[in-house]
Amino acid sequence: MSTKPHIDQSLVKTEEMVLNMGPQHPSTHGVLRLKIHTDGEVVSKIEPIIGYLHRCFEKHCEHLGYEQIVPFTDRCDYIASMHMNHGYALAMERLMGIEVPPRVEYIRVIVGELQRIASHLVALGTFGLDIGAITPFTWMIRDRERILDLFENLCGARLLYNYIWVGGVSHDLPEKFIRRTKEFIDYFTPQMDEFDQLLTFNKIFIERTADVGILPPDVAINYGVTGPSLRGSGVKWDLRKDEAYSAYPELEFDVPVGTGKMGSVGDCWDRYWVRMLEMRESVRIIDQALKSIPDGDVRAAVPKKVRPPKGSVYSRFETARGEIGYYIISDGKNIPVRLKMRSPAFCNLSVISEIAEGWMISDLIAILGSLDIVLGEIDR
Amino acid sequence: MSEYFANIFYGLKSFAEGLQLTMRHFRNRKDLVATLQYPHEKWPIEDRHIGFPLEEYNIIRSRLNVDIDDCIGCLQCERACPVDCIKIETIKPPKGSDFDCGITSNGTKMKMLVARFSIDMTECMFCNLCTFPCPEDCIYMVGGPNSSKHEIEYEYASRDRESLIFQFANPSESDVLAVGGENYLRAKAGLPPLAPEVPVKPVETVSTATEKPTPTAGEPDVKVLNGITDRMVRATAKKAFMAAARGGSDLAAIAKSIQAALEEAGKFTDEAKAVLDSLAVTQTPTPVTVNEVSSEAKPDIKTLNVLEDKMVRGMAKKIFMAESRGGKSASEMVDAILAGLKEADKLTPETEAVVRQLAPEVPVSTPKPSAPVTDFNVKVLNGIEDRMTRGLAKKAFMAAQREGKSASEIIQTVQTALSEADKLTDDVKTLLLSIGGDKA
Amino acid sequence: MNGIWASTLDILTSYGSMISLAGVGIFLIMAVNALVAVYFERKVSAFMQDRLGPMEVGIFGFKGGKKFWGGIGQTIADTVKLLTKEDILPDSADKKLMILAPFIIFIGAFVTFIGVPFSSVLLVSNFNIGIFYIIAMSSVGVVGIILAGWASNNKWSLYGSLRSAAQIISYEIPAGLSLILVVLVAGSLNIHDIVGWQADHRWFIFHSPMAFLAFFVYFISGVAETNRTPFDIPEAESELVAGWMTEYSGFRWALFFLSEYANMLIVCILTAVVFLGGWLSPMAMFNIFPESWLIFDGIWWGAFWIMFKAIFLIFVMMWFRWTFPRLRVDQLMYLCWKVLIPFALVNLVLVSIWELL
Amino acid sequence: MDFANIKKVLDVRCPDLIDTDGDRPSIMVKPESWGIVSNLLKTDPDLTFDSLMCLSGFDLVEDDHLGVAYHFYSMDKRHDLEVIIRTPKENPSIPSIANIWRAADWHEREAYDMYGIIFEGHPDLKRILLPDDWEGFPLRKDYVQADTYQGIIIKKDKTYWK
Repeated sequence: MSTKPHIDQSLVKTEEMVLNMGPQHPSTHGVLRLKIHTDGEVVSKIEPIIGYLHRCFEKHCEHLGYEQIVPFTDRCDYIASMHMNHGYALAMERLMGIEVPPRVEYIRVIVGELQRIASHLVALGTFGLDIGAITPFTWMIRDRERILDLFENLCGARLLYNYIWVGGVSHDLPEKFIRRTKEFIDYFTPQMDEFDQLLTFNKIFIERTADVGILPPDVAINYGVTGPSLRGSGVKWDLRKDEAYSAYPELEFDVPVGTGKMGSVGDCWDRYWVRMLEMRESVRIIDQALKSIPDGDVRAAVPKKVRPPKGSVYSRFETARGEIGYYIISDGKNIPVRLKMRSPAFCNLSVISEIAEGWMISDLIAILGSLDIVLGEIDR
Repeated sequence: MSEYFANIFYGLKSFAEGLQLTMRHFRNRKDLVATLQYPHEKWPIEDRHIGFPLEEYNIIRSRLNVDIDDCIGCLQCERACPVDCIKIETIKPPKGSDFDCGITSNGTKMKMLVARFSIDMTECMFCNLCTFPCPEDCIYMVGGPNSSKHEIEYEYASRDRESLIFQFANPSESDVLAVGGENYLRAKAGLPPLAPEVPVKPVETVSTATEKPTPTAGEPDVKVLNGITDRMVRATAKKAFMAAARGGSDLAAIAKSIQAALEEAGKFTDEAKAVLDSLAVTQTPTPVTVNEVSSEAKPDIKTLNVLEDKMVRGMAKKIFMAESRGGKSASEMVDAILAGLKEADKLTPETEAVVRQLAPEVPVSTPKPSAPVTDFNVKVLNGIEDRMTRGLAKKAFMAAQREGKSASEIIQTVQTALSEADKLTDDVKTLLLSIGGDKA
Repeated sequence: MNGIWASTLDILTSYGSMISLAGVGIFLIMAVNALVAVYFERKVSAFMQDRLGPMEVGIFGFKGGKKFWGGIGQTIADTVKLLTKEDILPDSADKKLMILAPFIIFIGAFVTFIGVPFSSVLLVSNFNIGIFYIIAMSSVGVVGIILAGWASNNKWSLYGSLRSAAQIISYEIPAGLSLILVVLVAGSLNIHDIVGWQADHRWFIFHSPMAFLAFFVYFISGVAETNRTPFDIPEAESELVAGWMTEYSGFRWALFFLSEYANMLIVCILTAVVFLGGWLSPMAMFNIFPESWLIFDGIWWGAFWIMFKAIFLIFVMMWFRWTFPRLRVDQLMYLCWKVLIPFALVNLVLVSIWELL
Repeated sequence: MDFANIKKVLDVRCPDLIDTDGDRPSIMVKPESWGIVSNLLKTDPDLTFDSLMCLSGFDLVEDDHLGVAYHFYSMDKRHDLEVIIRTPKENPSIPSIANIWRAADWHEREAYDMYGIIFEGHPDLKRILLPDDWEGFPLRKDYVQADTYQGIIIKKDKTYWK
């Protein structure tokens, strides 16, 4: 009669499994590779490895004229390239001290807010896709197409515009643009309620995102997280309000902040909800800007040869993903000595190893989706 | 316990809402469908959603196109392109030759013949920066507002890379020869440039015969420094040469200053020394032999590229490859291609001319003597020392010349422009007077 | 002459051939069901997402409707593609097991069809333990899934298969409990007796509020058993790429697909038979029509009604897929063990009391 | 508060460690004293630079020194500061501030990756954008591009172009 076999737990060797999520993975929003140590479903260590989409943007800039860099800034954050252009133009105008006519400021605000809506639609759509809801993604992409059609009428391109130049914009508004944008806004407002009804207040979606990946405000500031992800953690910080540039001081809008409505402050649901509210704010801004757009020549202040004086500038701009910074050193020639682009997604991504440890794999995907990263601008 | 049930009821309520919403989309799909069935419905379609009709397009970003007869070869678009996908080669008729390069559609007279204008659409990033600086608006993207000249053509995909390189300029044989570009043709056909009996103006850049008040015997020619193979060394040498030449010193002084510049930059290779010695010794600029001696004239398949008709070109190339694999000589190759084309009755006289080109006989045309005479053009202002003022002066000069003013009026506008920018120092004024003076 | 006929006849009626005839029949039903269900699913999902779905591929030039229902030949084209596509077996994978796995899953679905009725007569064999047989056979597929996940030697597939095993096994309990409730009331495991009971009384779904709840419990656990959203965690596109099916391609992948849609059909037909009165026509139940009227009964109408109810339930399953996001594994377990099973047990108790009254 | 009194506060706290050139609102710090100054910037009650906006390396050719430009910002005091540190090109090394501002962690790795500046005390200083076995530091002005990287030709051959 053999005695019951006694299994000594210490002999049962369980070890962590090392998994490579990426660089080809459906939900890493681009070529990001996450080296994950998991034991069972729970993720114990994450090491993001980036650089698969590195196209030496900064090295290129050291061989290009200042006006030739604009199409290259497009290609960094290809989902919100109007913002990249505008950020670059803002930095150069500060360096060269160019005063831009008010009509250009209003056009830049309208176009910037349309681009913010389009970028948020992609961000929220793919976030829903990561959680498993496929229909909201297709609805959001359908609405984004209309914005891209508007941009196509404006400057001919749908994704990479090369539209906002140093000192102005490349083309004036076509005559039916304002009416068409009005049409789009009236069409788009009820659609946002549909997204809420289908996804935002869906019990499974709340179950999957509330209280998941909580980002405390001080950790966010310490990691340099900016944009909707920072506002999701309750920090009321928006460059359009705090460092008012362009025509934003004349337009009134408010800055949505995460309040922990469905879970705790700073969880995935809050970041999602802040982006959803921001889209409504953008609609409000566009409404006001369309009514009060002044007249004037858009290429009045565009210099023939862009030659900034010797010196350096660091300027920040609020893109859809966060705060983009351009540090430009120039020595009077027509090519920059050094152009550093501080990309928001670069810092937003670095926070994932801090907040996603201890959660399960499906939550890791949800947290990554809620941070809304674009690999083009991370790898530059 | 109640929170447990509250959860369940909230869940059921939100499920019901969601389901009801997707059912609504399922039911009235007629007006909500957003798909564009590509092969049947072409973009842009009427206002089903915010699609725009064609003529409302302010600008379009599809393929680049060039009206070559409007192009004055100013290379502005080539300079504006961030990815260098535009290549233009122009041939300038030698001074005083009566060759008329033609008039563009909005009236500016063309000063050179555009021999090659090719855009590599695989490199182009559609940023549209090239269409803005063009003075004649002859480079534009097809479709949209330009659809009167070219309807939207966004389906130009192709199987091989070569056909994505669009060649816009196709100058006829006679024009190129008339402009004195036979060196250009020979370079294209991979042959060594002609050994000039009489100093022929080299093809690309206008020789910088510096207009010094006291022209020395044989003006030193910067082309001599082409002999130095290393690009960096040659660049510093040339810079030193230009500075010295402008300073009016003679040949030996120029050689010394170049040598100094090279040594100071630590680039004084022995090859540079050899070239400098040859410069100092011989007065007349002897063209140094081309760097790499091109091998015996091998017939090149590229010459068949000129054939217009795709079918003919394909067949000719096929036979050419067959023959060259067989190791035949050029003339046998030509006969074989001609025979092949004849029995496929595709042989037209001009295709025969192109095929004949494969085995060119010794060119018989003699280069026309060029009469160096200093006519009145912008080079006159090279004398001004300071780079900024010279730039300003030249700009004013070109502007005035384009309006077709007479010589003295041009000098007048240059003078006013300089005085406005308070750059009109007295030595500049004397120089202007000396040029303006002996003309009046 | 009649010699040949006679011999073929008695071959046909001999015992061996009857089985193979039924086998071919079931395989045909599974194939046709897969074809139609895939096309139907792509169209349903398209319309719910404001798109058109497949519109281009037709059969012999006939493309189907112009406006919305085009592209009929799409699934046939897909099947041909799957059959002719190269079937890759990664070299580090365990070849034999990997080849075996899809057939086990297919057998799991194939064998269950024996007990599934398509009309009062159209039944391969009328077991007197019908329901019990079906529940037992539907858990055969799990073995194949685990085998597939393990054999393809890919960490993600292993994750997918283990998740799927946990899910299917744990959702069989609420399914079983709610079926026991029906058997308890109808008094027999045999399908005919159950439908017979519903013919005498009323459809089981209206039998009592508890039975109504049992219908939902069974249907939800049926959705979970076939790995459909909101429970499609094993082959979650965004996390595990395609779960245990990642390394498969070509014919073997087609087998997986076939058995997934077969399982869906089984669950829906079973729900229809047990809760919605199988081949009984809805008119019969309300018996407000006078006896003489044609109340669409009989074998062929029975088959129509059972398929109509099953297809409606399949549509509801698809409707779920394109509306809900995906649950996390622990939430899935929570739902099963903390919600469905307690409800099923309480139903059982209450129904038995209900029966006593 | 604006740059003037930031400078005043800094002069009081750490007397001779910082110097400014002309009117530009930026301070120059020597690498050795950067540890002290950086601590001060973060912890000092009326400076509280709690967010590091941007950290960028640069290579101005003239005095063959590499440099790093830091841009700090204080969320509650709403003021910003630019700090520039120069190190010789032979062995560029700057003390790391990764454990004070976590944002600096990746930016320092990028500066190392592009310029070869060693940040002592950095948790794991290795290349972030380029593959780990890449030789040379690309953004330096005297960087010569290798022809092939593990057999893959880097230079673009435009022979078809002639």
